[in-house]
Amino acid sequence: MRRARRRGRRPEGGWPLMTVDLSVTLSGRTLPNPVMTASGCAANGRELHRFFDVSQLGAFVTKTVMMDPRSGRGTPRMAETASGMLNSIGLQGPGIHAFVEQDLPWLKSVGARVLVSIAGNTAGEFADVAKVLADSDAFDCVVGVEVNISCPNVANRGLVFACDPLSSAKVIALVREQLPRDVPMFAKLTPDVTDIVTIADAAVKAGATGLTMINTLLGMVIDTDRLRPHLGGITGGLSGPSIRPVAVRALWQVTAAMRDGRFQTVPLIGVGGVRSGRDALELIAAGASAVQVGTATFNDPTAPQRVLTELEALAESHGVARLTELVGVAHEKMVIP
Amino acid sequence: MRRARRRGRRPEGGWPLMTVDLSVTLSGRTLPNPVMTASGCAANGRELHRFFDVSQLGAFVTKTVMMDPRSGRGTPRMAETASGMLNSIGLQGPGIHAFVEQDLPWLKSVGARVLVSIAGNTAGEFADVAKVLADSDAFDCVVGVEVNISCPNVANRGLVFACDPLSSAKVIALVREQLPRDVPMFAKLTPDVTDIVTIADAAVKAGATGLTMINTLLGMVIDTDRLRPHLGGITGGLSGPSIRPVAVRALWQVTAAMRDGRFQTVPLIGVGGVRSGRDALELIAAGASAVQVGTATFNDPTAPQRVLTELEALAESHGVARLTELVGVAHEKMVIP
Amino acid sequence: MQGEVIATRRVGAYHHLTIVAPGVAELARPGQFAALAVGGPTTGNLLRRSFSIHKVSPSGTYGGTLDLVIAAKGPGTEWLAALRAHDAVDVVAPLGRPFPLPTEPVATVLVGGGYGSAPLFWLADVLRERGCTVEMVLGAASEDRLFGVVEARRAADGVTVTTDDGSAGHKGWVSDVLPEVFERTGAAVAYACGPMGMLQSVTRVAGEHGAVAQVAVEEAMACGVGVCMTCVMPVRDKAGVTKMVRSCVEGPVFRGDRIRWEAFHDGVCGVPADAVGAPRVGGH
Amino acid sequence: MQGEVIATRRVGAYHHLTIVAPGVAELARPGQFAALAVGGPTTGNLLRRSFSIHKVSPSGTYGGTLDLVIAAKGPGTEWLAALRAHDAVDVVAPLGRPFPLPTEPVATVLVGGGYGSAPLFWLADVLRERGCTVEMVLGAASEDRLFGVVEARRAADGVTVTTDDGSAGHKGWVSDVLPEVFERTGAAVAYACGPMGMLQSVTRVAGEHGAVAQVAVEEAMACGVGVCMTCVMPVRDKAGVTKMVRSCVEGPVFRGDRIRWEAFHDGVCGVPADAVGAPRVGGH
Ligand SMILES: Cc1cc2nc3c(=O)[nH]c(=O)nc-3n(C[C@H](O)[C@H](O)[C@H](O)COP(=O)(O)OP(=O)(O)OC[C@H]3O[C@@H](n4cnc5c(N)ncnc54)[C@H](O)[C@@H]3O)c2cc1C
Ligand SMILES: Cc1cc2nc3c(=O)[nH]c(=O)nc-3n(C[C@H](O)[C@H](O)[C@H](O)COP(=O)(O)OP(=O)(O)OC[C@H]3O[C@@H](n4cnc5c(N)ncnc54)[C@H](O)[C@@H]3O)c2cc1C
Ligand SMILES: Cc1cc2nc3c(=O)[nH]c(=O)nc-3n(C[C@H](O)[C@H](O)[C@H](O)COP(=O)(O)O)c2cc1C
Ligand SMILES: Cc1cc2nc3c(=O)[nH]c(=O)nc-3n(C[C@H](O)[C@H](O)[C@H](O)COP(=O)(O)O)c2cc1C
Ligand code: FES
Ligand code: FES
Repeated sequence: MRRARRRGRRPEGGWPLMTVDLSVTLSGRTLPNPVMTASGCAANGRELHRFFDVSQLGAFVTKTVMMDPRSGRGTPRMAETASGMLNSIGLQGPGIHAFVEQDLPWLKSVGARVLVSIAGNTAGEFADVAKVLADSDAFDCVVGVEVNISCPNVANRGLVFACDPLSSAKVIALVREQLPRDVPMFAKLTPDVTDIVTIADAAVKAGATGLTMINTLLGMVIDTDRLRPHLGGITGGLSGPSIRPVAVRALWQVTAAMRDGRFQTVPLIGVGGVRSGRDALELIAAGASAVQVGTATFNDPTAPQRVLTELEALAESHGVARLTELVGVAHEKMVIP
Repeated sequence: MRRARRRGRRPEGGWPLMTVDLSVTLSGRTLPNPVMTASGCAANGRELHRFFDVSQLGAFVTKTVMMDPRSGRGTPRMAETASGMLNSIGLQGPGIHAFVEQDLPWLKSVGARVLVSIAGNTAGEFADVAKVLADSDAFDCVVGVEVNISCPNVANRGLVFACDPLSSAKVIALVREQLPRDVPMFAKLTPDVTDIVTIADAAVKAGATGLTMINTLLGMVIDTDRLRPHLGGITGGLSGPSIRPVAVRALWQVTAAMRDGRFQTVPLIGVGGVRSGRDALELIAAGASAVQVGTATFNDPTAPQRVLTELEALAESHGVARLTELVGVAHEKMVIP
Repeated sequence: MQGEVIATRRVGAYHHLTIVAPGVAELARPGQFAALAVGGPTTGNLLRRSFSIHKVSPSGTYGGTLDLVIAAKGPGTEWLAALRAHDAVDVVAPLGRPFPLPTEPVATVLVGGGYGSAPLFWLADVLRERGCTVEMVLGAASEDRLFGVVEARRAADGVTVTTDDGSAGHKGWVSDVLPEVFERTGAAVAYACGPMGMLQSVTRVAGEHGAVAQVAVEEAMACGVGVCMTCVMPVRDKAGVTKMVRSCVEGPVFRGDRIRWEAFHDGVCGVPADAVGAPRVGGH
Repeated sequence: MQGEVIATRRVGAYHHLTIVAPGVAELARPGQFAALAVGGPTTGNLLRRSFSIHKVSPSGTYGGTLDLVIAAKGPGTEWLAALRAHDAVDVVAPLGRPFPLPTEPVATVLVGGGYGSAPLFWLADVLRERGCTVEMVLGAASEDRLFGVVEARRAADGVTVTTDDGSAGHKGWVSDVLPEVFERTGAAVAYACGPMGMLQSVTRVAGEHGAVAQVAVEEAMACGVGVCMTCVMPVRDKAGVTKMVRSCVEGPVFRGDRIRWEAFHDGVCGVPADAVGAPRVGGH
């Protein structure tokens, strides 16, 4: 199950070459395939590299980094839930300076294409982090910046930027100013809103060249032996296959709004509950151009690579020449009986 | 596993009588225990009565009924999801007149205490349904009305009443006028909002004597063979254990707001992913005075009764004399290390 | 109810399970089904899977047993197919309405598509006990997807086999051979179980020959016991009024001519405009 | 990696599993652990469960094997405990840092609480190969929760047993008997595995006797491979700076005197105010 099929060139004289073109262009950067890690679910690369070559992925998405080093929260930081988990890590990380000095150069050295996830306690801090990143030596391995405006773990007076269109737009606009014009910028949205299309609209109008959906859902688990919240942080983020229907719905709604011309069409990166190639295809058919694998990696450290292999086989079985033909395809295949 | 433990009086001379008082008073009506069916997951009683005596439950919650008979949607109406399911029934039902003539009298005849779930396409229709109900012969078996302002399946121009505080308040106020003053009225909320506390607040101020949380989450599944939405209704409601952490969080937030005095304290009915007594206790510890069992009934038709038995045993093991001592208990037991 | 698998064997493309399920055998009638929980205690698949009851033995060595024929196609059926003797399995049965039996000894035709033949052998025995003659038609995509051809020769007075690819019997569909069977046997009732397309054509051919078709349908079911409303289909009642009825409690056996076949299309089924409570234009 | 259970047996309150896992045995060292997926293909329990490696056999009849000792306490461990010979199980191993071994032949004390003794017998063998003397102290709540008392007599130069209820050995805690053991053996290193409270007291008593404690901790882990950041605890580095470090990759074995024990309280662990990046007052 976890032995990787050899990818890339097939043996000469071997089975027929039916390779699907898996490449995808996201806001001007072409990636060899659409499968990525999810921020916070793959650390910064070294750990997974023991299981598979992280440069094989379309992109490697780093753990959200903020300005200063952060310890994160106390423990317990996680609880298992039905087909998922709850986490409250609290954005533990080394800070952007250590990141650009140690983590990014390592990722570059192994040939990874990197989508760097950034955050801040204030809109200004987001911009400051972006600036340090843009000025760093290894920045040329960066294929985009993912602006995590949706992390529910940051106890920033309980507010989440992505719950409000104005705060979202402000962060995006400030970060945009710090990044070279050709650098793709994805706003990562939370599903915990009444109308995700409004937030998507605001982010795109403010300069996001793409959107990543979805971050975790705000959830909570109570320890029924101790009769108290299970997590040190009380609430946490719900992730895993259990939330996949919410991710598919969010991608569908935003894609439908873009197809209706409500705002400019930008590429979407789908994330939420992807465990198999079939799951990835579900997000793609709903409208995602690329797909991230998060919690499933905890179940199977080779999951991102396996999802890629399975996705390729599935695309082949659907007989398409290019995977991009499947992006949003479900919008065109509805049966109205 | 599914053989019911004999409840009620213990054999004379048998093991020590450590019975926990399970009764709970919801807005003036005392129920023998806090376990209920969930609307739409138990039809109107006859079907489950073949598996257990529905009058043993604290209350029986009926399928949401509207003014006229409704066919509901086409099929497929459901998709299985990881630890849950998606449904898009479309509020199929006989209409309130047939309901009060056939279903309610039957529930009364078996001695059930009934929480009647009602809905309407417009705020006015909610009130009309309430009026027919209040004027009906069997109304004395009704221990409350659950106003389903949150069903995401009603394709009423895509709007869900409970996504907006004003629409919610309007429905509640109109229904309130049609019901005798002493009849408890629960507003059933959707979790698909940015801030559920605001909606809860609006519903209580408009006259809801309690709240039921949560209805399903809006979700979607795509059939990856046919590359089209799996459900005839495209999107559907996500339910089952997968969403329990969202239900616990919603109950926690609203309970915390009431404890902080943000609005009047009313009883909460918890619903979302309850499959075992332990799950029920989780919702109770977060703040629910009563608990509904929904999707789990599809896995085990005796689930509501089993949950009650398991909950009783758990309450005993926690050494409480009355189950109500455990309502919201997790708010008092936090460890700040 | 907690059952126990006592035997499991492969039959062509299928898995044949025998389950000890005391109390079920006595109550069950041909055409009823069993709903099984899948995946064990840690499962993420909550919904029960439904299977026609193939046969029952009220008093075996182990107490009453129940036989099912399972095609492994998804996570639940794969889990069931992988069960071994002595594994526990949670069964709710018997469910649904059985095939209605003729009060007179008439000629009957039993038509099974793929594993749809599973409930028909038991039905054939019951019909022959009542003096009916039983002709069987078994169809499938290919030979390995036929179920019970040997058993059919024992249970029926005559057997016709068809496969789409011609790997066994006539090449083609059951509807190709059915007119001849009706003409030859003069059957008054057809009983059928299999894919919807096949049930529709059995209904049509039966109608053309003045016979009644009783068909056992297969609609996706979440509960199997009548509480979830997922398994509905548009069916006319005696008065000709179409309602979206639950196939788990009002079916799975319906009179074929009562089903609104035209509402089914490519895996979806709409609500006919004249059905009770159908969405109005611009309505719900 | 896909492993196969080849033997499973009950030992007191525990289940002892032998798993064929080629390649693991050669790499593993005492103190490392294995992370197992639970529940099979339909499971709703996604996170791996971690277990200390009890022992390894690089070249058994079946290829390399791995032994684990499992206390069934929740859905995952119950599923593992119910596995039978020839069942498949998905294993990632070896993980984490092993017990560091002394370069000189010194006297050592090995302390195990409950199933915490599982990795110690293998460690004892390795230590004795290096000329160390090994004294063992095994403690548990009650006799059935002791693991490996018989094996200890073979593996160690001396064994002391304690139980909370006095059902075997001394009534009391391991910390009650440890001072005497340190005094008698003059041990320079203590190795311990068991509940946090026990590890803390071993660290304290070792310190009081001028010995170093190497303790294998148990913190809830979601991935076991260093990518999720759930398994952290506050540990001082060589320079005395406290960081929240991952116990799966930087542990599970830590020097006891580096762990900030005071941060642990009643099942939760806070971030010490002087830890790197600790929340500021009014901050995150
Ligand atoms: C009355 C009845 C009798 C049946 N008899 C047999 C039989 O004798 N042998 C046999 O192999 N199969 C039979 N089926 C079909 C069988 O129930 C499905 O193949 C099975 O539920 C699929 O489960 P899965 O986990 O493999 O697939 P999945 O596609 O993963 O199932 C997902 C969900 O959809 C439901 N579902 C999917 N397909 C069907 C379907 N065709 N019918 C009902 N529910 C479905 C499942 O119950 C489950 O809830 C019968 C179905 C019905 C309704
Ligand atoms: C390095 C290490 C070595 C261990 N060695 C052993 C051993 O040899 N024998 C043994 O019986 N147990 C051992 N444990 C504990 C074992 O991992 C847990 O008992 C087990 O994960 C609980 O799973 P569950 O499904 O029964 O319980 P649940 O409470 O349902 O587990 C829920 C989640 O919490 C995690 N979790 C819960 N308790 C623990 C815990 N104590 N440690 C780590 N994760 C936990 C699980 O991995 C899972 O993700 C070890 C733990 C660690 C970290
Ligand atoms: C342990 C953990 C840590 C996470 N940390 C981050 C993070 O730092 N930044 C971020 O944008 N998302 C973070 N996420 C969210 C994931 O990137 C992803 O959006 C979410 O988990 C849904 O995908 P999944 O179901 O595949 O895990 C984290 C998720 C988990 C489970
Ligand atoms: C098939 C199905 C039908 C439902 N119908 C209704 C309904 O008519 N009215 C309503 O208020 N909620 C309805 N619900 C929502 C449930 O009452 C409940 O709020 C939700 O499913 C969460 O609980 P659960 O996880 O225990 O199922 C329905 C849920 C399901 C699964
Ligand atoms: S399957 Fe639930 S009502 Fe028929
Ligand atoms: S368990 Fe995931 S980082 Fe340690």
